[in-house]
Amino acid sequence: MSDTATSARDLPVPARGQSLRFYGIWVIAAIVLIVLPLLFSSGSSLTSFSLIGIAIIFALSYNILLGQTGLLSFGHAVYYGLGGFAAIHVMNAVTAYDWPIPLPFIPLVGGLGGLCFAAVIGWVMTKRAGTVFAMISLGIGELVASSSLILRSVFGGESGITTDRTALPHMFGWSFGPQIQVYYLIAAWVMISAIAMYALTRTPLGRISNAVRDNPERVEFIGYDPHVVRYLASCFAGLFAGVAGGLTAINFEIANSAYLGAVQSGLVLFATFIGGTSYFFGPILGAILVTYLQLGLTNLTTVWQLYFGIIFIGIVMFAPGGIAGLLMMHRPLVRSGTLGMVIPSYLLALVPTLVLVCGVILGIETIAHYTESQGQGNVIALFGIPFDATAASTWIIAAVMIVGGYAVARITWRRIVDAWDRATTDARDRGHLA
Amino acid sequence: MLELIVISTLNGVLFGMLLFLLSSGLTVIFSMMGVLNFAHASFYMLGAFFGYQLTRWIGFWPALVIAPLLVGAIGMAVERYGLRNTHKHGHVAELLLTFGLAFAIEEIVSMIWGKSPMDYRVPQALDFSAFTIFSTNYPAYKMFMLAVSVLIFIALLIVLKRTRVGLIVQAALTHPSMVAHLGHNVGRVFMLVFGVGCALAGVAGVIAGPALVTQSDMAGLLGPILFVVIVFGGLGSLPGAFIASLVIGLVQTFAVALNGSLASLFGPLDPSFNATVLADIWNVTIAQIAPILPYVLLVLILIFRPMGLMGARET
Amino acid sequence: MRKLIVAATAALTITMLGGTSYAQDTLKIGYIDPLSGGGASIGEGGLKTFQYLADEINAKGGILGHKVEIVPLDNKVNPQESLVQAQKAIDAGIHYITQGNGSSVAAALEDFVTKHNTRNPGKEVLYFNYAAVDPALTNDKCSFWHFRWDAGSDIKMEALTNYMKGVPSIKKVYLINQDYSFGQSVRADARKMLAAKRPDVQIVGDELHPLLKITDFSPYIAKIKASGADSVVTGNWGQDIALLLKAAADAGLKVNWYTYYAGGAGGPTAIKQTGLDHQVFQITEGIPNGGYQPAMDFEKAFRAKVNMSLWYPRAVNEMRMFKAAAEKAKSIDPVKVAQALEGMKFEVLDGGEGFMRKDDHQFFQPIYISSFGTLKSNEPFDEEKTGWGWHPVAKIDTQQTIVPTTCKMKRP
Amino acid sequence: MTQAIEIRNVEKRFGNVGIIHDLNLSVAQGERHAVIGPNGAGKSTTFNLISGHIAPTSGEIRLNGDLISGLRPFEINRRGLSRSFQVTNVFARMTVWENVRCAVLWATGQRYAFWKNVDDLPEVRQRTAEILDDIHLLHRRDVPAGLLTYAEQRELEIGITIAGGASVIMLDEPTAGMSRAETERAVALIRRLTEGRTLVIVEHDMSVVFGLADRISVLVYGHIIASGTPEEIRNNPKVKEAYLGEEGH
Repeated sequence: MSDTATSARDLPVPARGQSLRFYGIWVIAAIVLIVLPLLFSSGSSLTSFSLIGIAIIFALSYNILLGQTGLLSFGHAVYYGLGGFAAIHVMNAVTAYDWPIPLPFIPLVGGLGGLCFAAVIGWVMTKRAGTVFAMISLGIGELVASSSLILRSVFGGESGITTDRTALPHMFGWSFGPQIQVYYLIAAWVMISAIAMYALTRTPLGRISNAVRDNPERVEFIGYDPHVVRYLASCFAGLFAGVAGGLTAINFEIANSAYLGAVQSGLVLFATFIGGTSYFFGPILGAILVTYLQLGLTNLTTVWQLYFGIIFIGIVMFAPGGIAGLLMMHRPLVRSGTLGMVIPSYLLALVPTLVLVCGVILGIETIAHYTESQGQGNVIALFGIPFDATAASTWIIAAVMIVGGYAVARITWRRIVDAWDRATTDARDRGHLA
Repeated sequence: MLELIVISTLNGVLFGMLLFLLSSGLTVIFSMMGVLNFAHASFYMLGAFFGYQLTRWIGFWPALVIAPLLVGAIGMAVERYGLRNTHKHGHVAELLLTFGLAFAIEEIVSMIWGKSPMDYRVPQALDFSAFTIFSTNYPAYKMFMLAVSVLIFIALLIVLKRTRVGLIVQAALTHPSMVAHLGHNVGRVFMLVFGVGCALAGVAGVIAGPALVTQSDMAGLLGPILFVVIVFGGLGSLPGAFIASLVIGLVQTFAVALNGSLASLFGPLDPSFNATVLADIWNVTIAQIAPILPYVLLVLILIFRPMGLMGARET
Repeated sequence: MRKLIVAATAALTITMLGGTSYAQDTLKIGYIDPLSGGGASIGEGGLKTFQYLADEINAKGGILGHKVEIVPLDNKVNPQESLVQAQKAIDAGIHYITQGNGSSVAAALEDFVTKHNTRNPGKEVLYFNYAAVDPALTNDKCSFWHFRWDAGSDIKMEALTNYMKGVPSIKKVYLINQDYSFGQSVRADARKMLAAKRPDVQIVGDELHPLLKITDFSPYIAKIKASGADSVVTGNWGQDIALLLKAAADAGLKVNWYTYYAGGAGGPTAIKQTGLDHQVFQITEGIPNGGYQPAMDFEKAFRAKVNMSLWYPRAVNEMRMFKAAAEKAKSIDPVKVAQALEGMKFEVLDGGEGFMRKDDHQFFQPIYISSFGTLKSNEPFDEEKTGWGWHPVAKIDTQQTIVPTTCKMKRP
Repeated sequence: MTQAIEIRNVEKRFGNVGIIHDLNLSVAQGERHAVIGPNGAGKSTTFNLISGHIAPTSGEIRLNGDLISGLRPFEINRRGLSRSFQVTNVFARMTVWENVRCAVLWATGQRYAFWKNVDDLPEVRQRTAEILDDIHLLHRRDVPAGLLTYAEQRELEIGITIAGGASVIMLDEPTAGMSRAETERAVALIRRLTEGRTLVIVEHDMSVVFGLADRISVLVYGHIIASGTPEEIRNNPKVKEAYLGEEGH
């Protein structure tokens, strides 16, 4: 799904195996989505899967901006939130006036809500690109979030607007009361949206968006107005973000101003960037990981925000392609069969790196507990081992692990670089790298 | 009425100058390096917390000098070990780095100092009222803030436009290789610029800390409005930031002073419109929407003058 | 690849979210409040309070022999997150949840619990609200499954205005509130009730300002000053009250402040800084220096063990009353406990009788007006190590706090 | 017959500094026209003015008789004028194939279509393949443009410029930084690709200029001091004095 991968399909006669593999991925994805709740059927898993599904659509929609068009937005949650409110209002209207609209179509309403707002405000926002666009999106995000508290009749103040999803006309005899039914609804929309957004990357507009991302100035000299391209891209991003918002509204049966806020915008940026913006599936990985971290990490540590920050900084500095970028780096090696040359150095680096990571975690948790609890409840249970935050030994262990781990890890990292160089040289010799 | 106008003007200028104190560092970094430092408000927060801590240990005046230096040093470290490596991936990557940094700094601060507000007080020497106008006292400390902001503005203008250092810095931005050939270390120039920008935020933090609330969420509260100021003023323009700060400060304070709403202007709305959007808009007072006015200004300036008030640089 | 990752994630999710098992004989109460981020200090305080209360109950043999356990669940004051946590709690077999911070969270939870109980008969969940004061929770949105121990903002205003009725020196009142549902209800109630009880009092200003967005309150102070007000009534909390008072002190404004939340975390520190000695008043259901011996003993023991002052006397009432109701119903079944709670009378921590009104599940209790400043010799408790503390000014009896409700309760 | 490009009394000032003053130039249909002049004479500014990159302070520019001064670059491009850049200006993260294909899209009427599969457009594919074949980059089609060699990037630059099928092609120093052999190859390429079209070229290499151009204009300090056939220019005393400097004396 990378640029290089798709262009392989541009060959005058696309290879049959290629397209089979291509459709195969989607079919497998669909099967996974169907089977998942059968394997893990507890209420919490269903809730988690539902949230992850929504996060996937949201992150993919964000990547239309960031990855495809090169627009860094700090206010993407505006579309998501407005989509959610549109969905809630229509759901309430359907209930009140007995319109014949069943629940499964409500996300579309959310999408239209996001699209409408993008169509109106997007023209102004997309006048500028780059860092200016980022600041503008931040400002617009604040504007809408603040206004939502003033326009009470629409946004319901800070307590928001509630609805009852079971009151809508039923479809296939499903009431959508039980979470499992909502999960399948979300799963269906994940498939529809993902396919639609993938298709979008393969249209003339999608390709021109890439060109605008790479070099907006040059685009003007091949007949395209980059402003229009950015505008259209933001409309599509708004549409799918709205779908995600509509699904959230169905899932929680409530929409409130927290949907529109900076936290939500920040999370989607995290998910998309950590997953990787250069590949279509990057944001999917990111959405799964970040939602999972958000649900799990917050119960394990109170300073989860610090870990988020550190992970993010690490990705920006050392792997700007995100997780997807890291994975895809290995593809030429896999193809040329030289992957085996780097694996041993990875394994070797794993041990000291893990020690380093554990040291950092221990250090952070120790400080956090030391300052937060002042005097009581100092025992941290980390990896099942109890540590006393006030004991000097804990601090020393953490320090030793960090310093020692780093010293050793550095050596092993150099080995990785060497091994990597050798493997890529081999791969190039075998004709699998440009 | 006169009373309200005079006092609002004074308050507006005071608030505007505080905004400028904050946005000057941001603008300096952007105009020199093209980097938009998302973590700028976090450096401001660090300044406030360092200022608070050092004030307790060694007093306010030494803290006013040392805290910004510390913040500047942290800023230089960030440039040296973070931004410099990210530079090759472009300005958006740099912006993202500082975005992550803002998260981390906020959490580290609340880890060390906790989440409650600090008891950070105005120094004794400035804890009196400077003058009284229409029976409202003006604390000497606010006058001090005003003086510092004006001083920084003038000093920055002089340094950037009139001194050799400023010339080298500006040349380093446009022609890095040429400047390097002339024997200047471009990397060090950038590091210093970033450090100075952060130190300016640190100064703002030390000074604003006692006047506002020193708390671990103070960065998030001021961050967005700072970006409005610099976009409104024109990215990278110091005079632009100065004017924008004043405009936004005055607009906000005057809006608060006014009680008008559409309802008071045109009479109450027909009750049949109750609980509609129209009623919300009709009855909202200007004072209520004061804090969102900067964002409205942002949208307006984008429609009519996308490069900002004094902006020249197209991005 | 993707399948692998999804599967791995799912497996991890299960181990992390659903893996905890609880002993059958414990009675778990899900505590859903912020434990990370900006509101964490408040949430931690509440958690310690509830854990202390659970220990107190367990020391006396628990509830009907069941050991009480508080399960902390971090909601980051986000309604959606709260619903996820509530779902998590329900999956872990929890039938009682308690929450306090944020009316938006409360509204979402109340709605969620009601829907859950309708859709899952036999698996009912009760929601005990100890601090969210939006009147709507016991009026338009009222639910059989929701009980509130804190006085709604209208009740507090009823108490405050009943106090003001007897203070002739109050002549010009200025209202300044945060622009959201709570601030608006404070403002509306103040106007309505003052007009009814003290028609001679002039409302010289009525301000709504955006929530947690103002960094400099001097323009507002200028307006208050220009209005000639002698008293200000405000529902502001958090930094909005701290900054407001700070700006007032800077400008030398001399008025009396009638507040809902000046005593919240950080508030006492801010008041001490401004030097507004006994000019800031607070409306609460109990105060440390109230003079009622059992309450003062409790406060002393609590401070000694938990190292904080008792922010939530209502939490004490909540937990003790829960125990009483379960014992009355001879069951910990949520439906039976709920029925037992309805209309129940109870001797509150700070003395005097309160009752849980059956019509809307609002608890009514005596309300105190207190002022913050230098302490008298018989007032042992200060706040946040400032050396200043709350001094009782007036006690409003339960009967003086009763307000009507529009609740049309749907019972199972 | 209308001129392909007609520039009348164009002036461009940046603040108080006049870069271009009283610029007059006309290029006939099908003509190969070179603009030469010393460094800083305003050649690139002239290109930027014609292509819409910057707007003139005063004066008018016509393309095939239509007024285009003040229009945006994409509007001018849609009217049939395409330009290349002095510094390589390609879409670095996209493949060679995609670079050229993007340049073909508008001309084949795809506009901002989001309902068509870009791989499923026979006309686009056909033209892209032809252009790639023309610029000898078909074998590098799947390589990201950022990874090409310098000479290859220059060829791609030309490919993108001509891909839209514009009737007027403007090339800004197409052979800058190339070796002798590469230059010859590039000139042959330019000659072949611009067959039947109007070409305006800025070039420093005089052998390229005199070998390629039908007419030459000499720009000095933002003003055209002479225009004519290579022969006329070679013998023009003003040119000798102003441009060739010492050699003229």
